[in-house]
Amino acid sequence: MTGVVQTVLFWGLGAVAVAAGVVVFRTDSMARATYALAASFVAVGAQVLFLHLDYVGVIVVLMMVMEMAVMAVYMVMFMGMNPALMPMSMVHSRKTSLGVAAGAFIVLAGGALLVPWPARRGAPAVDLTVSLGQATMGSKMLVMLVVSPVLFSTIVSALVLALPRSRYDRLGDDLRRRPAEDPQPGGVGR
Amino acid sequence: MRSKSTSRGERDLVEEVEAGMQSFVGVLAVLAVALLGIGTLYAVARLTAVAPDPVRSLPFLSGHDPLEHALSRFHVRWYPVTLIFLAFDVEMLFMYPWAVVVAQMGSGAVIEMFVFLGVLLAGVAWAWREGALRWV
Amino acid sequence: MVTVSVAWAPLALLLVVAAAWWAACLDAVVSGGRWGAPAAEAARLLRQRRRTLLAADRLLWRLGGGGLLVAALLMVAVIPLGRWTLSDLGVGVVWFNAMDVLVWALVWMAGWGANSTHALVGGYRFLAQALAYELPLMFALTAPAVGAGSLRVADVIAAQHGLWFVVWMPVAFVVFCACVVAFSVQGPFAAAAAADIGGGVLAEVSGVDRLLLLAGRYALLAAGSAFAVVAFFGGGDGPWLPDWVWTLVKTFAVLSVLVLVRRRVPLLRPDRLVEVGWVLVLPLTLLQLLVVSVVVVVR
Amino acid sequence: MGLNELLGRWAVRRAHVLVIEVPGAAGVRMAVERGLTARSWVQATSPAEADVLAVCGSAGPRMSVVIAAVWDQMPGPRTRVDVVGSAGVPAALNAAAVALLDSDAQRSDATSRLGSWTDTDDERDAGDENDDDHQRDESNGNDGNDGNDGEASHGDMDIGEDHGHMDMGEDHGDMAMDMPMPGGIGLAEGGQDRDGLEMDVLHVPLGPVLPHWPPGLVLTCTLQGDVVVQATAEIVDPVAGRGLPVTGDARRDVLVDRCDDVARLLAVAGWGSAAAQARQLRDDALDGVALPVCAAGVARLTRRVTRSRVLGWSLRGLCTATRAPGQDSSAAGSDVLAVELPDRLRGWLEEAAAAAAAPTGSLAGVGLTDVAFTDAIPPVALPQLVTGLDLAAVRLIVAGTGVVADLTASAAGARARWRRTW
Repeated sequence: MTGVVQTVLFWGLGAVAVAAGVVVFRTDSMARATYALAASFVAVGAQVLFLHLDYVGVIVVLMMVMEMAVMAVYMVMFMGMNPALMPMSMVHSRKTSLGVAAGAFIVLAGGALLVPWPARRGAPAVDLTVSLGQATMGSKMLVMLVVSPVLFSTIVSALVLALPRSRYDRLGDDLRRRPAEDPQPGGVGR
Repeated sequence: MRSKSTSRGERDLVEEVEAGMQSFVGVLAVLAVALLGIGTLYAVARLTAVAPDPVRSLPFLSGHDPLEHALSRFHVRWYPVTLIFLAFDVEMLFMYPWAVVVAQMGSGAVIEMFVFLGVLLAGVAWAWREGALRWV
Repeated sequence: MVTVSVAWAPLALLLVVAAAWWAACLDAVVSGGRWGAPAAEAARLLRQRRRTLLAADRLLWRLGGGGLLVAALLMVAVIPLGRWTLSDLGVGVVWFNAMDVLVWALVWMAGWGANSTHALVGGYRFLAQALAYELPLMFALTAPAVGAGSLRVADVIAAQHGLWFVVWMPVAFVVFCACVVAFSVQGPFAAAAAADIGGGVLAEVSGVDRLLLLAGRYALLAAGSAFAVVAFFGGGDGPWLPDWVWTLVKTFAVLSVLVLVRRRVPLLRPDRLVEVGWVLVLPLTLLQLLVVSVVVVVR
Repeated sequence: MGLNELLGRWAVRRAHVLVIEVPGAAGVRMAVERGLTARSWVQATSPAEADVLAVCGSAGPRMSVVIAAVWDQMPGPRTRVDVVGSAGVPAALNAAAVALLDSDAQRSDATSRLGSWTDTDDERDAGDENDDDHQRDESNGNDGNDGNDGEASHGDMDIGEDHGHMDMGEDHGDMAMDMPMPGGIGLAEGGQDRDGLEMDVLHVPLGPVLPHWPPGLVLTCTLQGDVVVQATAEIVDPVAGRGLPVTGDARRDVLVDRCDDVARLLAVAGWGSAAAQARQLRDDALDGVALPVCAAGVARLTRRVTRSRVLGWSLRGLCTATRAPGQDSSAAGSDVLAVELPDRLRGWLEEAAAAAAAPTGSLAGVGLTDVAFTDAIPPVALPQLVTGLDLAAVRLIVAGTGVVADLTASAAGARARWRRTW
C-alpha cells in the first residue's frame, strides 16, 4: 500500500473517530450514544494498526466493543429517563468540561508539535506481541503481580456494593438453608 | 555505525510495516465485498418484493396494541455478572501475549499466569457462593 | 503461506455463502424438509415486503441485522484455504475473537432497534448468554495459540503437522464448538430467537432484512467451523488430496456435525446457563489450558 | 414482473403459516398443522414471518379484533384463510397457495395499504434524518392508535390480586406528558422492582396469538426487564369444550390429546425435533395407525425425553411451593404450586402409553375415564404461578400446566384431578 493511501486512511479514521465522538453528544438515544462511542474506539483501534501495533489495535477493538455492549445495558438501565425516545443531553457542566477539554487539547497538541521528538534508537522487534509477552512475563512482572489482586478485589468490592441479594438472603442467617431461597431456582449447586 | 544500523532498521521497519498493512488490505477487501454483497441483495429485493417500501406496522404483541413503547429503562437483573466478567476479561489482555511466549519463558510463566488465574477463579467462586451468577 | 491478491475476496463470500447454504439445507432435510427448502425460503423472503415499526431505531436495527454476515466474512478473512490466505494477520486468532465479540453488539442492536418487547427481550437474552460463553471461548482459543506459540493462524496450522491439536486439546475443541453454536444463535443457544418470545430478535423482521439475519446466523456457524478446522484439525493437512480441498472437506464435516448435534439438545435457558459457564466450563477450559502449557514447556 | 412470479412459485413451496386457534377448535388446529406438514409448510412464530394467516374455528367478537390486528402486521404477500372444520383444510391451504401466487393482487394489496402509522407519528425518526435541527413537534401524536382493546385488557390488570409490591405510576406519570410520544403511544413509566431499583415497566399481553400457546388465553404481564412482576389471566371468547378431534375410539382420543400437550411443552422448551416427533405420534393416532405401533412410538419418545438431562435441568424447579415467599396460600391454585414440569411431561407420556396399551375401546382400568375433561389448571390460578419469574419460565409453566379455555372444566374439579394424578 502506498504512503499516500495510508495517510489518507489514517486521517480518514481519525475523522471518523472524532465524528463518532461528536455523535455521542448529539444523539437522543443512549443506545446510539454508546455505540457511537464504540465506533469511535474502533476507528482509534484501526489507527493503532498503522503504528504496527497489531495486537494492541485488534485488542482495542475487541475490548471496546465488548465493554460498550455492556455499557449500553447500563446506560439504558440507569438513565433517569426514557433512553431512546426523549430529547436528552450527554453534556454535563458545560463550561467546566469545555475548559478542561480545550486545555487538555492545547497541552497535548502543543506538546506534540513543539517538543523535539527524539530520533529512533535501534529497531523495534519483529513481532511486538512477543515483546509484549516477554515484558509482562519478565521485566514488567510487577504489573501482573499487582493486577491480579486488584482484579480480585474489584470483583469482591463491586459485588459487595452492587449485589441485591447476598448469601445470607439466600441461605439464611446460619447459611444452612438447602436449597437456597431464590426467586427462580436453577444453575449449579447452592 | 549507529546511523548505519538505524537506517537498516528503518528500512526493515518500513518493509515490516508494509507487510503488516498488506495483511489488513485483505481484510479491507473482504469488508468491501461483504458490504457490496449486502447492498446488491437489498437492490435485488427492491425489485423482487411485492412493494419496495417497508410496510408500517405496530409491534407484535399477540394481537394487542402496545400501551407503551418497548424502548425503555430495561431492568437487567444480571448486572452483577457483568461486573465479574469485566474484571476477569481484563486478564485476557495479558493472556494472548502470554500464549506467544510461554514456550520460551518456561515454567515460570506458566506458574505466574495460573496463580493469576487462580486468584481470579477464587473471586469467581466467591461470587458463586454469594449467588451473583443467578439473577431472576 | 501465500497471501493471495485481494481480487480473490469475492471467493471468500461465495464459499461462506455456500457453506451457510449447505448448513441450511442439511438442517431442512434432517427436520423432515426438502433439500430445496433454503432456496424456497430465500425466494420467499426476497419476495416478501420489509417491515418498519413505529419509532424504531432503524439505524441500529439494520446494522444488527446485516452485520452478522459481515462479521462472519471478516472472521473468514484470516482463515487460509489450503496454503492461500487473503490476510496473513500476525494476530489472526485475536482477530477472530474480536469479530465474534462484534456479534454481542449486533444481536443486541437487532433486538433493540425494533422497538418491540419480544425483540428487546431476545437481544438481552443474547447478552446474558454471551457472558456465559465468551470467557470459555477465549480460553479455548488460547489453547491452540499456546500450542503453536503464535497468534498467527498460519503458524497454528503449521504447528499441527503430524499431530492435530484436537487430539491433545479435546476439551478446548468441544468448548470452542459449543461457543461457535452459541455466537451463531443456533440450536440449544438460540434463546435470543426462540419461539417462546415470538422469535425474539427475529420477531419483527421480514423480507430481505430477515434473510440477512438468518443467513448471517448460518454464516457465523460456517465461519466458526472453518476456524475450528484451522485451530484444531490442522487446516489443509491431509493425505492424497490438495490442501485446499482438505480445508473445505473438514470445514463442511465440522459444520455438518454441528448442525446435526445441536438438534439433539433442547434450548439452554440463559439464566441457568451462566452459572454453568462460569462454575463448570470455565475451570474445565482453564485446566485444559494448563495441560497444554505444561506440555509446551516440558516439550 | 416475471421474476416475481418465479420467486413466488418457489416461495409457495415453503409458505409460513401463522395458525390461530380459536377456543373450541383444537381439532381444526391439529388438522391445519397436519396439512402444513404434508405440504412442507412451516408454522410461523410471528406475523412478520407469516405469509398465511390460518384462523381455526369461528372467531368471536374479541378474537376477531385480535386477528385483524395481527393481519395488519403481516408484511405481504399475505392471505387469510378461515377454517371451521377439519374437512376444509386441504381446500383452504390450496386457496392460500393460489392467493399467494397471484402477484398482481398481492402488489395491489401492498400498495393500497396505509400502514398502522404515518411519518408524522414517527417524528423521532424524522429528527434523525436531519440531525442538525433538533426541533420537536410537541403537539404531535395523539391521533389514532389509541389501542382500544389493549386498553381494555390493561384495565383488568389493575384490579388483579393484591401483590402489593409494585406501586407504579404515582409520581412518574407527569413526566411523559410534555414529551413527544410517537404514534400517540406513551413512554414506559417507572416502577419499584424487588431489588429496590426504579425501572420502567412494560405491559405485555401474552396470547391469544402466540406460538404454542393455549387458545384464547390472555396473560397480561407487567414486565420489568424480562421478569413478570404482576400478571392477570383471562380467556377471550370462551366456549364450552375444547373441540378435540373425535376418532370414535376413546383410547385414540386420549393419545391424541396427550401427545399434543407433550408436543407443545417440548416446542416451548426449544426442542424442535422432539416436538415434531410428538406431533407425528399425534397425527399417527389420528390417521388410524395401529395402537401397538403408536405405543411403541410413545415408548421411544418417552425414552428420548427422560434420557435428556438437559431437558430436565431446564424444566425443573419452576413450580415450587417455596418459590414465592409471602404469597397468599389460600388463593386459587396454591395447591398446584409444587409440581415439577418434567414429572408432568412424563405423566402425560405415561397416560398416552396407558391409553395406547388399553385392551378395548374403553379406558376402564387405566384410570382414564373422562376424555374431554383434561387435567389443566384454571386460568385464574395462573398469575400466582408466574409472578416473579422470567418470560422463558412463564412460557414453560403455561405450556406445562395445560391451561384450557374450557368453561365446563370447573376450577375445583380440575384442581382435584391435578392432585390425584401428580
